[in-house]
Amino acid sequence: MQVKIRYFAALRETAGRSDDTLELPAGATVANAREQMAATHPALARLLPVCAVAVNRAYVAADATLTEGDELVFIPPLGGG
Amino acid sequence: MQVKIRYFAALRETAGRSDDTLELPAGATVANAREQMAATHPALARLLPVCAVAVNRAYVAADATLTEGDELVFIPPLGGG
Amino acid sequence: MTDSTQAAESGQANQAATRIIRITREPLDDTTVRALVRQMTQSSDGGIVTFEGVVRDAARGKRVQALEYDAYPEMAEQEMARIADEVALRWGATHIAMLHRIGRMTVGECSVVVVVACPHRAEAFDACRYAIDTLKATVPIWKKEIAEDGEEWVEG
Amino acid sequence: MTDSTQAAESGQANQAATRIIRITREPLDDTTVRALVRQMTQSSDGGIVTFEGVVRDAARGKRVQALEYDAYPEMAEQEMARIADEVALRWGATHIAMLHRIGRMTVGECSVVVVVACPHRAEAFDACRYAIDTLKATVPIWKKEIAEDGEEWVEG
Repeated sequence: MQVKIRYFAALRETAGRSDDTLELPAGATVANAREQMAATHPALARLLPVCAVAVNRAYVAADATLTEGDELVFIPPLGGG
Repeated sequence: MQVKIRYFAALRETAGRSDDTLELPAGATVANAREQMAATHPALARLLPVCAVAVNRAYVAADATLTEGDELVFIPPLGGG
Repeated sequence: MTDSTQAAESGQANQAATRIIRITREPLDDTTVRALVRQMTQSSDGGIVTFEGVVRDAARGKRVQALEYDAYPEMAEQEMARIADEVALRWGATHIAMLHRIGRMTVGECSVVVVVACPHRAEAFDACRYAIDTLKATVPIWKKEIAEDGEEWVEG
Repeated sequence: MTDSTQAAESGQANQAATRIIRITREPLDDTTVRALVRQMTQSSDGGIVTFEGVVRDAARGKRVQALEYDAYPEMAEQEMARIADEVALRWGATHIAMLHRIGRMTVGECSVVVVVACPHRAEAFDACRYAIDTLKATVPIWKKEIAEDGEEWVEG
């Protein structure tokens, strides 16, 4: 299945792009996606562990299961205000 | 001795004036002044008991002693804001 | 009227004390409030809290048409300055404006404005709230409610 | 962009909910802030609290030249709307504006503004403070500090 990735802030600058598509096996979790991204983009490996995660614009835990077409966003430490 | 009275808010409207001069014996206190004013202006008698008192722009207690030329103001319940 | 923009002698260029304390008959309109915010905000300030008190249409179950405020102006400004001193001491909040309008105001008009600018927001919130709470408790200002069925000097 | 001015169906004419939630690239300038205050304030409101977050010249011991804010805009507006819902539930504060600017801002420019108008000031203070505190903790917005010696995405 495919999920859509969007990058923001430090992740966007490090990845050098704003979005991406991730090919994952059916039933993959957020944690699986994180591992695969770290392997594919070694530059992101340092940042991903401190990120929260949102799927379809809602915060989720690492064991959340992904579904075809989901929008997956890793959320670096916040700095709003 | 003479002290200067200034009236504000409900006291001003009830007294029908903004200021006054009070003739008091030497050594008179704020409480003495209050009694004399209530006797002289019966319309004020109802208002004076709920008032705080300022002498020369500082809050004082009822037993504070007055001095020639003091500015005495009875302060009705506050409504600022 | 007690306005001052004093350079504090701490050597911190951006920490100059800025204080405006005023009882006024002029409207506290948009232009006035924005000018106060501008005047209070120095380059070291990251959080600005503004409180505006506005005449509202209901109080104590009455329909209010207007309020009329009176003050003992010299003492009121002196008490407001005392509050500003306390706020500076407790929260280091030295950029503060406190203005209270007197006279007659209709619904929607601003009667009081407090602006506090601080490096961080927590101090700005605490200082602004303390300033307006204490103003209401200690500053000699009075309010007459003008409703359809009469007028009355009211507390609070 | 989530703007709504809905008449609440409570029968209380002046209690209509007024909410503006926005991630924007436009400056949060004086005109914008005053317009928000005007839009939030209905005739039942007696206390308006405005928080403005401003780029300041120092952070973590650095001289800051500018900040650059990024956001996940759709989720940020959704989270801000959630905060507005909480504030309405806890304090009955239904007249609330929360705007966060993104892009590059220099010292003195406003990055975030929260306006809350309530019948009484206590609720307006509590609701405004909760809104900005929670925004900082939960809304996906990020900040890059641009100082003389480099740039860095920073927390908080």
